[in-house]
Amino acid sequence: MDTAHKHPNYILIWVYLAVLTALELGLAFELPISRNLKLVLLMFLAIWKALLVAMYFMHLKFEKWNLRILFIIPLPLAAILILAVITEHIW
Amino acid sequence: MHWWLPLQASTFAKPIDGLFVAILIITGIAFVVVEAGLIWFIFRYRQRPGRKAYYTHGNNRAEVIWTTIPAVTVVVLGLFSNHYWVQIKGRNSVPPNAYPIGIHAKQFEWRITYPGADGKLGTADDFTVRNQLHVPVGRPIEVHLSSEDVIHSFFVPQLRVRQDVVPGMDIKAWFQATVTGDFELGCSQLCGMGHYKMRARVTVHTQADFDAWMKATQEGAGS
Amino acid sequence: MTTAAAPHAMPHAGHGPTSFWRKYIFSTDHKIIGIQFLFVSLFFLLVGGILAMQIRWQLGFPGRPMPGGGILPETMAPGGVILPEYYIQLVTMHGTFMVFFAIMPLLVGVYANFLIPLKIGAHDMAFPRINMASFWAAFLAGMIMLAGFFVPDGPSRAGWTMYAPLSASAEYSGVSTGQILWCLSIVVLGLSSILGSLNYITTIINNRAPGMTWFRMPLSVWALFITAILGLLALPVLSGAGIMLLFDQTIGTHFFDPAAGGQALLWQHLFWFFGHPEVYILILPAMGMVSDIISNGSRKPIFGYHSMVFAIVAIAFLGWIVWGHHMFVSGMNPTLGSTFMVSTLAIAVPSAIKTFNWMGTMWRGNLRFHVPMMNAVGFVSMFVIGGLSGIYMAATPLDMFIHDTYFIVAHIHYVLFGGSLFALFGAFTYWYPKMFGRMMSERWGKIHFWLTFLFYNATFFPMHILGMGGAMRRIYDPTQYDFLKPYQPLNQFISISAFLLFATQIIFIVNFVGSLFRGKKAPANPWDDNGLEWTLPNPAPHGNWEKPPTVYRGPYEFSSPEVAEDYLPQTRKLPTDREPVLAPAAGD
Amino acid sequence: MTHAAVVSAMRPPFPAERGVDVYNKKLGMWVFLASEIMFFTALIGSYVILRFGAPAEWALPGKVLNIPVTAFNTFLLICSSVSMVKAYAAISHGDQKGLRMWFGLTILGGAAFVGVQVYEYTHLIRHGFLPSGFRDGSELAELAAANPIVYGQTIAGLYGSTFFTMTGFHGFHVTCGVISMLYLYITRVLPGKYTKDDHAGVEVVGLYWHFVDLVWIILFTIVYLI
Ligand code: HEA
Ligand code: HEA
Ligand code: CUA
Ligand SMILES: [Cu+2]
Repeated sequence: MDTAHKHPNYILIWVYLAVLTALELGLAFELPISRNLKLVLLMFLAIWKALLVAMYFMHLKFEKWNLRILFIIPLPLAAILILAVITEHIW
Repeated sequence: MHWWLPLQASTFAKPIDGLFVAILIITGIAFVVVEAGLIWFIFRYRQRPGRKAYYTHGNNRAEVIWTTIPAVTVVVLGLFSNHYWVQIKGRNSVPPNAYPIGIHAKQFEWRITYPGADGKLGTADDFTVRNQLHVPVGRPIEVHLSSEDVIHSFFVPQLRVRQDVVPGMDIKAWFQATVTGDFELGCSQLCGMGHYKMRARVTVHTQADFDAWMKATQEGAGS
Repeated sequence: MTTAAAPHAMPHAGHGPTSFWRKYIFSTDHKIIGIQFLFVSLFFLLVGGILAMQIRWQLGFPGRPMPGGGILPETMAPGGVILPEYYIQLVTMHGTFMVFFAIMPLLVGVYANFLIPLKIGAHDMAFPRINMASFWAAFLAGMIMLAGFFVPDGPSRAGWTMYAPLSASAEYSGVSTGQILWCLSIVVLGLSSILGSLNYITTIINNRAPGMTWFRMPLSVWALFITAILGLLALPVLSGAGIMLLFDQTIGTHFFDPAAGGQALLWQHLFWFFGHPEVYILILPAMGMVSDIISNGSRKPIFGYHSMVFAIVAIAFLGWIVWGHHMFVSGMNPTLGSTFMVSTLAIAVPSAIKTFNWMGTMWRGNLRFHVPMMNAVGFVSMFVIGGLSGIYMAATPLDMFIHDTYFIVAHIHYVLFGGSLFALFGAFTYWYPKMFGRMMSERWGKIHFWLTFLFYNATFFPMHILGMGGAMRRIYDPTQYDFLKPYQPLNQFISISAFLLFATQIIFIVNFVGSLFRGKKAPANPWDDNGLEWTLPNPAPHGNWEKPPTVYRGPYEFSSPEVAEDYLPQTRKLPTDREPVLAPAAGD
Repeated sequence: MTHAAVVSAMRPPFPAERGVDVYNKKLGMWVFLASEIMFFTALIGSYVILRFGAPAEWALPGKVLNIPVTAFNTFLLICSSVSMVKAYAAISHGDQKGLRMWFGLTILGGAAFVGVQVYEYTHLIRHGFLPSGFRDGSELAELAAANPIVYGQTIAGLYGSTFFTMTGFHGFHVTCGVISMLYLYITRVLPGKYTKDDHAGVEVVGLYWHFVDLVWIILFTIVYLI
C-alpha cells in the first residue's frame, strides 16, 4: 500500500467536479450554439469528470501500467461495438 | 440425390460456385497437407524402444513459412470474394433497369406484390398473390423485402440468392434468373413453429409467358 | 522420477475440512469444485445428447412415432410423434445446453478450476469462496434452464441464438414462461462466468509459484488465462442483452420491437459480439490442453512455444472484431460485411500457426499413443475440417448461399464435437488419475475413441452435402420441400450414425463411472509428465502443496539431452539450474 | 537455507503476491470492474445505437426528466465519492475516527442517492412515464399529444426502455454498494478492525464505489442532458 503516502488534495478534486457539473448544467439550457457543439462540449466535460474520478479517486494515476491496462482493454472493445453498429444507419 | 451444388439458375451462380471451387481447392490442399502429415507422422514416428525424440524447441524459418503462406492466401481470397460481394450485395449493386417486386413476409406465408402493367410498385394496378413468385428470365429483378412480424429469410437455392427479411427495415435484394423452370422459395430463418412450411413456388418464365401470366392473374385478381 | 518432487509433496490428512457437506458440497477446494462442475456438466452433456437423438429421429423419420416417445406429454409428442413446436424446442435447448451448460463449463468450469492452481503451483484459487459461488450460480442457472421443460408451453422456441423479435414476444413464438426462464438462466450463468473468470485471472497473475514465469506456463494455462479474459469481457454483454430481452418480454420495453422504434438487428449485434468470443472460449482451452497432451505423447518439446502463445492471443483479439460474419445476409450494411470478412479470414493465420506447430511437435517425435494422445490427434485432424469449412462461410458471397444451411451445422459440430469434445475426451482420461486416483481403462478408451471417430464422421460429414444442396437448418420436416426429398436417404444415414454415436458414448459412461470404483490405482506420474500437478499424490490433498514448489524450467522438456529419462519435471533441480529470484515481476 | 524456506519465512504462508505487485483482492476488484465496463457497454451502447437509429428525435432534455433534481443527486454521489476517498486516506494514516466519519458519510450519501432516485421514479411513473413509454391517458401522454416533437412522442417507448434500464441498473449497483458498505461498517469499521497497514476492504469497496460514481457521471450527461 505504497500509495498511502501520496494522497492528492481530494477536496480540490471535489471542487473541480462540482464546477464541471455546474458547467454541464448550464449547457443543458437552451443556448445560442449548435446542437452538435453542445453535444461535443457535454461529452468533453463528462469524460473529463470521469477521468478525474478514475485518475485520482481510483488512484489510476499512481498505479503501474500493468494495472491501468485492465481498465483500458475494454474501452476499445466498447468503441468498436458502438461504432460498427452505428455505421448501420449511415450507409 | 445430388452430391454437388444445385442447378445454376441465376447470374450469381457462376461467381459463387466458382468461389466454392476455389476455396475447395485451397482448403483441399490445406486439408491434405494436414491429414497426410498427421497420418505419416503417426506411422513414421510411433514409439520404438530405445529411440529418443529429436530435441528441438522450434524453428523460426518454419514459423515464418506457415504464417506467410496462409496469410497471403487469405488476402487473395478476400480480394476475390469482396469483388463479387460488391457486385451482389454492394450498396449500388441493383441494376437500374431492374424489375421491382414487393415481397412481404409474415408468419407463415409470402405475400408477393407485382407492379402490374406500369412496372412500378405502389401504384393502383399493383396486385398481390400468396406464395407464388413469378419472374421473367434474363432480366434483373429487384425484390423489396419487408416483414410483418419477425425475421424471415428469402432463399432460393437454385438462384443462389438469400436475404433476411427484417421487420422495421426495408431491404432490397436483386437477382437475375438465367434459365426457366420451377423452383422453391424457402424461409431460411427460424420464425416460429410454422417456419418449416413457409415456402413459395418460384416460376421463372420467358418474358412472353410472364406477361401472359401477369395479364391473366391481374384480371383474375382485379375483378 | 517422482522422487525429485517428493520434498514438496507432503500428503497431510486432516488438513482440509472434514464434514461431508463442507468437503464435497460447499467445498472451497478448487479441485472439488472442478469435480462438481465435471459431474454436473457431464449430466448436461447427456441431456444435450438425448435431445439430439430426438432431433435426429424426427429428421430421419419425420412423422413416425419415436420409440419410447410415448412417455412425452401430449403437448410435445402426442403418441410419440414430435410436434413442430417441440422440434424447435429440442433444437433450441440442444444448442443451449451443449454450448452453455456442457462444453463451456466442461472446459472452463472443470479444467480452469482443476488445472490452474495445480499447474502454476498455487494452494488454491485466489478467492475460494467466490469460486464456490461461481459453481453454485452455474448450477442454479442449469436448473432454471432445465425447468423450462416442465412449465406450460415448455422451453424457449427461438433457437439458441434467440433472435428477436421472435424471442421477444410470446405472441410470435408461443411461449412466455419458458422464454423468461431462458433469459434468467443466461443472466445467472453470466454472473457465474464472470466470478469464475476474475478468479482465474487473479490467480494466474498473482499466485504463481517461484520460478513459474509467464513463459514457463504450460499452454493449457495460457489458453485458460486468455479464455478467462474473453469470458470476463464477453459474458457481461450477453447478460446485458439477456436483461433487455427479458424486459421486452416482461415489463414492456421496446429494445427489439421495430414497431416502436426498436431494432431487430441490435439483438444480433449484441449476441454475436458476445457469441464469437464465446466460440473461442469453447476452443482455446481445448487447444491448450491438446498442446500439453501432444507434447507429452510425442515425448518432444512443443514446437514454437512462443508462437503458440502469440497465436492464442491473436485468436482472442481477432475474435472481437469478427462478429458480423454471422450477419452477412441479415440486412447489415454490406460494407461492414466486407470488413468482417477480412477480419474473419485473418483468423485462419493464427489457427494455421497452431495447427502446424502441433504437427511440428509430432515430427521426429517418439509417439506414444495413449488414449489422451489419440484423442488429441483426433482433435487436430477434426478441428482442421471445421476450421477450413469456416473459410467457405467467411467468404461473403458464398455465405449468402450456405448461411443457415446444414453446411453451418456441419461446421458447428466439426469445431465443437470434433474440436472441443475430442479434446475433452482426451483431457478426461489424462487428468482422471489426478482427480480420482485411478486410471480409466486403456482398452475401452481406445475402443471408444475409434468408434466415436467413425460414427462422428459418418454423422456430421454428410451434412456438408446436405448444406451444399441448400438444406436449411431448424427445419422440422425436410420432406416439405420437393428439392430436399431426394436427400431423405442421406438424412436417414445420418440419423442412424447419430444413434450409433450416442450408443458409443455408453462405453465412455461405463468406463468413466466404472473406473471410479474399479479402475487401476494410478501411479504417481502415469504419463511421465513434467507438470507440477504430478509432483502431488493422486488425488491431490486439500491445499495442494505444503510448501510451494520451485520451478526451474518450462513444462515441455521432453527428451532433453541433459537427463537419461525422456522427461524432465519442472521442479527437478539440475546442477546447472539457478534458484529463481523471489518474486518475478510480470512478464519475467 | 533452501529457497522455499526463505520464501515462507518472508511471506507467510505462501508467496501469493507476485505478478502485478497488487494484492489479490484489489486486483480481483479491478478485473471485476473491467467486466462491469462491458456490462454497461451493452446497456449504454444499445441506448446510443437506438437513439442514433431512431426514426424520430428524442424528447428535448428536461421535458420529461427533472434535471435539477438529478443534478443535485449527481452532486450527492460525487460527494459520497469524495468522502469515500477521504475515508481511505484517513485509515491509511491510521485515523480510526476519520474512517468512521467519512465512511459513514459515504453510506449516507449513497443511501440518499438511492432515495432520491426512488422519489424520481415514483414521480415519473405517476406522471405517466413507464419503461414502455407514456401511459395512455396520463399527463405526459397528453402533453406529448399536444407537442409530439418536443416530447418525442413516436419513440417514447425507446426513451422509457433505455432510461429505466440504464438508470435502474445503475441504481441497483449503488444499492449493492450501500449494502456491502453497511456490512463492512458494522462488522469491520465500527469494531476498529481496519488498521494503518491492513485496510484492503476500504480500498476495494472504494474502487467499486468510485466506479459506480464514474458510470453515473457518464449516464447523467448522456441520459439527462443530451
Ligand atoms: C468452437 C467453436 C468454433 C470455432 C473455433 C469456429 C471457428 C471459425 N468459424 Fe465458426 N461457428 C461456430 C463455432 C466455431 N467457429 C458456431 C457454433 C457457429 C454457428 C452459430 C449459429 O448460427 O448457430 C459458427 C458459425 C460461423 C460462421 C457464420 C456462418 C453463417 O451462419 O452463415 C462463420 C462465417 O464466417 C464462421 C467462421 C469461422 C472461422 C473462419 C473460424 C476460424 O477460427 C477457423 C480457423 C481454422 C482454420 C482455417 C483451420 C486451420 C488452418 C490451416 C490448416 C491453415 C490453412 C488454411 C488456409 C490457408 C485457409 N463460423
Ligand atoms: C458442443 C456442442 C454440440 C454437440 C456436442 C452436439 C452434438 C450433436 N448434435 Fe448438435 N448442435 C449444436 C451443438 C452441439 N451439438 C448447436 C450449437 C446447434 C445449433 C442449435 C440451433 O440451431 O439453435 C446444434 C444443432 C444440431 C442440429 C441441427 C438441428 C436443426 O437445425 O434443425 C442437429 C441435427 O442433426 C444436431 C445433431 C447433433 C448430434 C446428432 C449430436 C451428437 O454428437 C450427440 C452425441 C451424444 C453425446 C455427445 C452425449 C454423450 C454423453 C456423454 C459422453 C455424457 C457422459 C455422462 C456421464 C459420464 C454421466 N445438432
Ligand atoms: Cu419465416 Cu422461417
Ligand atoms: Cu463466429
